Amino acid sequence: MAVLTYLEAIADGIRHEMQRDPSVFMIGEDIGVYGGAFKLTKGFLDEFGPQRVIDAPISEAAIVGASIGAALNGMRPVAEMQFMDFVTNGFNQIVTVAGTTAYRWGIPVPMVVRGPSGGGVGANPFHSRNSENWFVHATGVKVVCPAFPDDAKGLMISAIRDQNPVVFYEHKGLYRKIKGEVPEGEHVVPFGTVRVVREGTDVSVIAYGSAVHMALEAAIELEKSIGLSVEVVDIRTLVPFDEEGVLRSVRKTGRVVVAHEASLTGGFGGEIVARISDKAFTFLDAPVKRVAAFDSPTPFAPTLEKAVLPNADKVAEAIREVAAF
Amino acid sequence: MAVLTYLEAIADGIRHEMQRDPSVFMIGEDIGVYGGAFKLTKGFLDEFGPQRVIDAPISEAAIVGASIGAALNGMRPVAEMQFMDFVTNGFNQIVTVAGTTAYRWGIPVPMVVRGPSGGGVGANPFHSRNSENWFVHATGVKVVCPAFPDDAKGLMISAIRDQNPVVFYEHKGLYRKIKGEVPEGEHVVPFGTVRVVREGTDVSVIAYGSAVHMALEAAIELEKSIGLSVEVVDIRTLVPFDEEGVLRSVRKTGRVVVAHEASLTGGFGGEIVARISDKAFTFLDAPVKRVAAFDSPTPFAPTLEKAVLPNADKVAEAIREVAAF
Amino acid sequence: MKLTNDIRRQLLQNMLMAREFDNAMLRLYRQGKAFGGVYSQLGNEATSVGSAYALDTKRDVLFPMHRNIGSHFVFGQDVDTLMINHLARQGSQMRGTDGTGHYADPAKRIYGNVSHLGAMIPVAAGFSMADQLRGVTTVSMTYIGDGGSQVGEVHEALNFAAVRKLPLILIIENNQYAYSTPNSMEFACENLSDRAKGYGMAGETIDGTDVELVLKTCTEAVERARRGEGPTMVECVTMRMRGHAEHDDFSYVPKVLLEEWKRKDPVENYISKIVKAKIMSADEITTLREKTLSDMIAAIDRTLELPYPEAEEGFKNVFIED
Amino acid sequence: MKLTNDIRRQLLQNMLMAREFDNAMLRLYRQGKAFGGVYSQLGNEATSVGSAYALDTKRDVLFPMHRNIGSHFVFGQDVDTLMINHLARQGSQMRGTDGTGHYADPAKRIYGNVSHLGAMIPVAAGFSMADQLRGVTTVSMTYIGDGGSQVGEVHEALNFAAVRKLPLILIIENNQYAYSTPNSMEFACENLSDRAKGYGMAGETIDGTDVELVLKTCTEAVERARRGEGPTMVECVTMRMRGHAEHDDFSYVPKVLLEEWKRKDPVENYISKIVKAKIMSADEITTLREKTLSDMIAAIDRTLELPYPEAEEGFKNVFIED
Ligand SMILES: Cc1ncc(C[n+]2csc(CCOP(=O)(O)OP(=O)(O)O)c2C)c(N)n1
Ligand SMILES: Cc1ncc(C[n+]2csc(CCOP(=O)(O)OP(=O)(O)O)c2C)c(N)n1
Ligand SMILES: [Mg+2]
Ligand SMILES: [Mg+2]
Repeated sequence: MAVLTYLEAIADGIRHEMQRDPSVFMIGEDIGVYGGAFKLTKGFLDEFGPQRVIDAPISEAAIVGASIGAALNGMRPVAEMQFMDFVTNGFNQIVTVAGTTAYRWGIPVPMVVRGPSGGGVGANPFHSRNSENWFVHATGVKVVCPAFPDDAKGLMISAIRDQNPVVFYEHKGLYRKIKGEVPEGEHVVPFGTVRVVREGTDVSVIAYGSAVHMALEAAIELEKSIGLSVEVVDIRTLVPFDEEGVLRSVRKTGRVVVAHEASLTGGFGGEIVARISDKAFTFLDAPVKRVAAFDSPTPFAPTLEKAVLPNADKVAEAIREVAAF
Repeated sequence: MAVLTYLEAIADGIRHEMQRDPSVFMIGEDIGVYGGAFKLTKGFLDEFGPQRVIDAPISEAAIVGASIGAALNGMRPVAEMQFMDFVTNGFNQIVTVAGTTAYRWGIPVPMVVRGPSGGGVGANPFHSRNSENWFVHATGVKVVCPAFPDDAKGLMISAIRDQNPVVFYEHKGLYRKIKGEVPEGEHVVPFGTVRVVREGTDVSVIAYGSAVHMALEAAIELEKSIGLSVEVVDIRTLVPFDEEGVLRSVRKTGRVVVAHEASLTGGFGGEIVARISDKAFTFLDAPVKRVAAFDSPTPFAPTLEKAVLPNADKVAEAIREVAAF
Repeated sequence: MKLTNDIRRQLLQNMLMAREFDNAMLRLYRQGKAFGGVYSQLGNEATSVGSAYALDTKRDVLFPMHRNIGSHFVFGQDVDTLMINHLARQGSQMRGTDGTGHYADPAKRIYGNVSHLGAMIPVAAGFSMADQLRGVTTVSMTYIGDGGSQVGEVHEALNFAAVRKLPLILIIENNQYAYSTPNSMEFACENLSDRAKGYGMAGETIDGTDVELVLKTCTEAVERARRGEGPTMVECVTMRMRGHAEHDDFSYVPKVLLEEWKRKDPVENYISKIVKAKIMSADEITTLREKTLSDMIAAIDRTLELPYPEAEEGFKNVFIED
Repeated sequence: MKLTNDIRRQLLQNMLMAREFDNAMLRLYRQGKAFGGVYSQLGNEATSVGSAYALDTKRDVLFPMHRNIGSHFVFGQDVDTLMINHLARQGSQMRGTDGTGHYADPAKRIYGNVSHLGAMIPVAAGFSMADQLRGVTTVSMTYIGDGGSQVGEVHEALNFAAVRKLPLILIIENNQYAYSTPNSMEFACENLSDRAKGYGMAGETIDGTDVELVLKTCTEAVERARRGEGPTMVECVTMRMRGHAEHDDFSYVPKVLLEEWKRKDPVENYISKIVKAKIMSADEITTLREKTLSDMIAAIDRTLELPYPEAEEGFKNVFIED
């Protein structure tokens, strides 16, 4: 197995599918000659040609809409939002058209909308948003937020093979920071199963995306400092959601922290808590705490950004709190 | 006090503000000569003239964007989405521009985006959406979902006077169905306070919009049939959220159902449950149950629509469940 | 395409079907049996029929809008299927999840609209693009109104199609009103087809009540598309002869305007032409017309006897799982 | 507006400020001290300065984009304020919540952009509309690129402005590239100003490296707007002489193209003209230039000494409560 960055692993997953299946193509802004704003598609144009690596005009609605049309006509488009923030311009296409087509027509719309999301890298309010719960709440759209290179590859392959529209959130802060062993060639990670990335018995942290790394850091810290055994569950896919996988951990520890980088209010964390508090009520020994960003845009200056976003310390604090309850 | 329909009460609130404050104007599609798709603005053009009741081209992004610009320049626009579903076309303007301006610039953007939402009237998937939680999770946007005529008027007046962008969800199913006494003239209902619409001691139902009426119907039914005392709390404004108002009821009853018409997963119900389960954990005698629409678009045929949407029976069933726990 | 008398008869027949579909739906509405909107396309028959007729129904693909009943018929949609879909009864291809003209029938190469105006134009472009990537030319024809033309997605889609030289044909149905909003409050250009140049595509404004002219213009557009010369915009000028939907009394439309346009009735005028040219006799046409209406009504009656789809359909197919 | 030598000197001075702002930022970038993007506007000085100069800075309002540093200077923005905002230091009008050119300074009648291309055009239109409703004519000037022009909101805003005859001026900065994407892959029309007719507005394509021509054309647009004749679109043809931002080596741009455009350098050419016309001497200009650059660097140095805003600012002002 090769050690790849999170970014390389995603590229590897897409490349694998493009080699395997001629109906897969990419479309986005500056993904061809330039290789993408983060160079994720570097070399793709040379390998697959301009018919399969399509540089589109700056038109997110057209990019998503044309992908839907191509999907209706038997292709499997992978559309890039240069930053996930710009998905707001293609929002109507995803929620109104893509998300309702299976239900209304019974016709598959196999397509992926992917791109870099998230903050912590000193971008600005328009290059840092974590908007996954918008699509969770859209109905008819699958939502994926990988945290590790192997998952990123395996979930990307599943996303491309899925018969439904998938919004695939890559975290730009993980792109080059997170490396890991990634199986070469075929590597499918099915949707809808959590990954217990660290076993533990005292407290469960349920997280996804960048928050999984915050949770791991906190878990290691707390084990060292106070001997706490923290289980970290990476839910990986928000839609479909592996409720049983989460409950399994909750039943074991009885104490839970839910963490995500997206802002708190109206986020997916609430959904997770609601499921836990409905289905594992009698197992809970403490209130479920959430750790998430403050309810504001993601600010630009590093001082503010650090204050507003969640991090390992904040997760650790919440873990201590539920452990002490 | 006059008895007005929910629709008349909203119109009354807007009219009151337009009479009082020359900086208030309306903009939307077919709101002038035609008086709006639901005739909510009937008579407005005659009373206020075409400079204050602006018929715009079919351009939700331009309508919202121009409203933002006018708000930056001292006006208080009230923008209509002919159906709230079409807010997806103005989505970027609301979340990217309106919702971030106070934070970034410290300049007020006093504007209201309003329109008919919700299902149950045999419309179709594109004329029935309940999308309030998208804006709850946008940050920087207030979100209002009135259930009664007096609140609808009083909250509309508060919305227009607010210094911030407000998305105001009117429920089209309530427009003519719900009547009630509405104070004439000045009537301000402040944001951020729940309304206990029925006192009770056994179970609390926390709801908003059309679900408040489902809850009331269920409460009356259950009192009659099994003598259960159900408290119904109408949260009225999702942002700002009166957490303490909700917790007060929860601490009293210890048993809670959360209800909304929007689809379940990723909805605001999760947020409510998360707050309750964090802040009132020790008061809970039963798991919190949610009642909401099935996670699908709202279907067209009455058989399907009825099955998919929540109703009083489904709320009653959930109440029985938590009462029996 | 040479205009034979056989083609002329087919054009007329399709227009009559569109017209009588309208009459049948109106009757239903008046009986209080229709739900959802009843969107008349009175006055629009020549535009729908003439445009769709320019396509090859076996190779090309249709993305109709809410007033394009005529186009469905040209693409061979049968009346019962259409009615069942429209009224969301058991057997609907949408299983009750949606109704009116929102259905898709891939076998007939018809992909219906969503309510959000303009949203299907990029989708139509993408459908053609898929075949373009395969080296096949599939013309997509779609429609937008004088009002819907202002939606941002229309712009993105047209520019996209022009850059990629997609075989997309956009018929702009300028029927003077968008709900209650007249042209003068929707746009400030002279003709909506003035926008074609700004995309680098062909564009023309024509009389949308003249079915043969519509057919001719669209045939040229199809030929251009097949030659790989990209998209075309055809603005068909017509008049919406009834309210936006049947609940609308359209009192905002000046009576004189309606009278003026009544003289340009696409169906009546074409009948006169056909009769004058002795292609069909007035009697033959009357018979055809009556039969068409009674077929429509019979289909409605059959449809109304069908129950709505089972409630459980509402819980299926949010996702397609294989 | 009669072009006096005084005006010419001011045009040059503002262009030099824009140019040296760039040079100063570049230096900063190379020192690894800049964060966020550094978007050079090299080659764009004449467009920014000439366009903004056509406005009345006391009455009109500016909605600049990411390469319009020159416009800020024309509107009297001082270098320190700009730098502090740009680099998000304490004292920034945005309190660290945002940076680069995203600030607003209502006293100076400048409202900055958001990253989402095209999103501020409807906002600029609405700003003018508010005054139009009050019976006052406030011209809004805003900008978009050859790439950003394809965004749907641009279409909606322009149509809206044309219908309501709003005094909006849109400068299309066609600098040949949108990030790595050349004009040929962004649009298929000849000139982007070909779109003006489709909105029923005035439009022109001009050499965007000629500051006096830009000023003249925009002055006419302002006059038209003040006469109540509605919006204008001015396409200024220039070249983006550096990468999209400084991390971009722009190897996708053919070297010959850069050489060709180097000959059209708006600043150097204007200097030659000014010197030739004996309005200023070469020495005077060199002195001015050096002073401008050193002022910029001094402002940067002062700014870099400032701390970032306090963390607690991040928790304020999500809403404005009165
Ligand atoms: C994006 C969007 N905004 C608003 C509406 C509501 N609406 C439905 S039809 C209509 C008028 C359409 O006018 P036009 O495009 O001219 O078509 P016509 O009905 O005249 O054929 C409006 C405003 C919509 N369906 N979609
Ligand atoms: C809606 C949207 N999509 C994508 C981007 C990412 N992006 C930022 S600048 C840029 C290129 C802009 O090109 P152009 O409009 O020509 O302006 P220029 O930078 O050349 O001046 C892109 C694609 C964005 N900011 N907004
Ligand atoms: Mg129309
Ligand atoms: Mg450019």
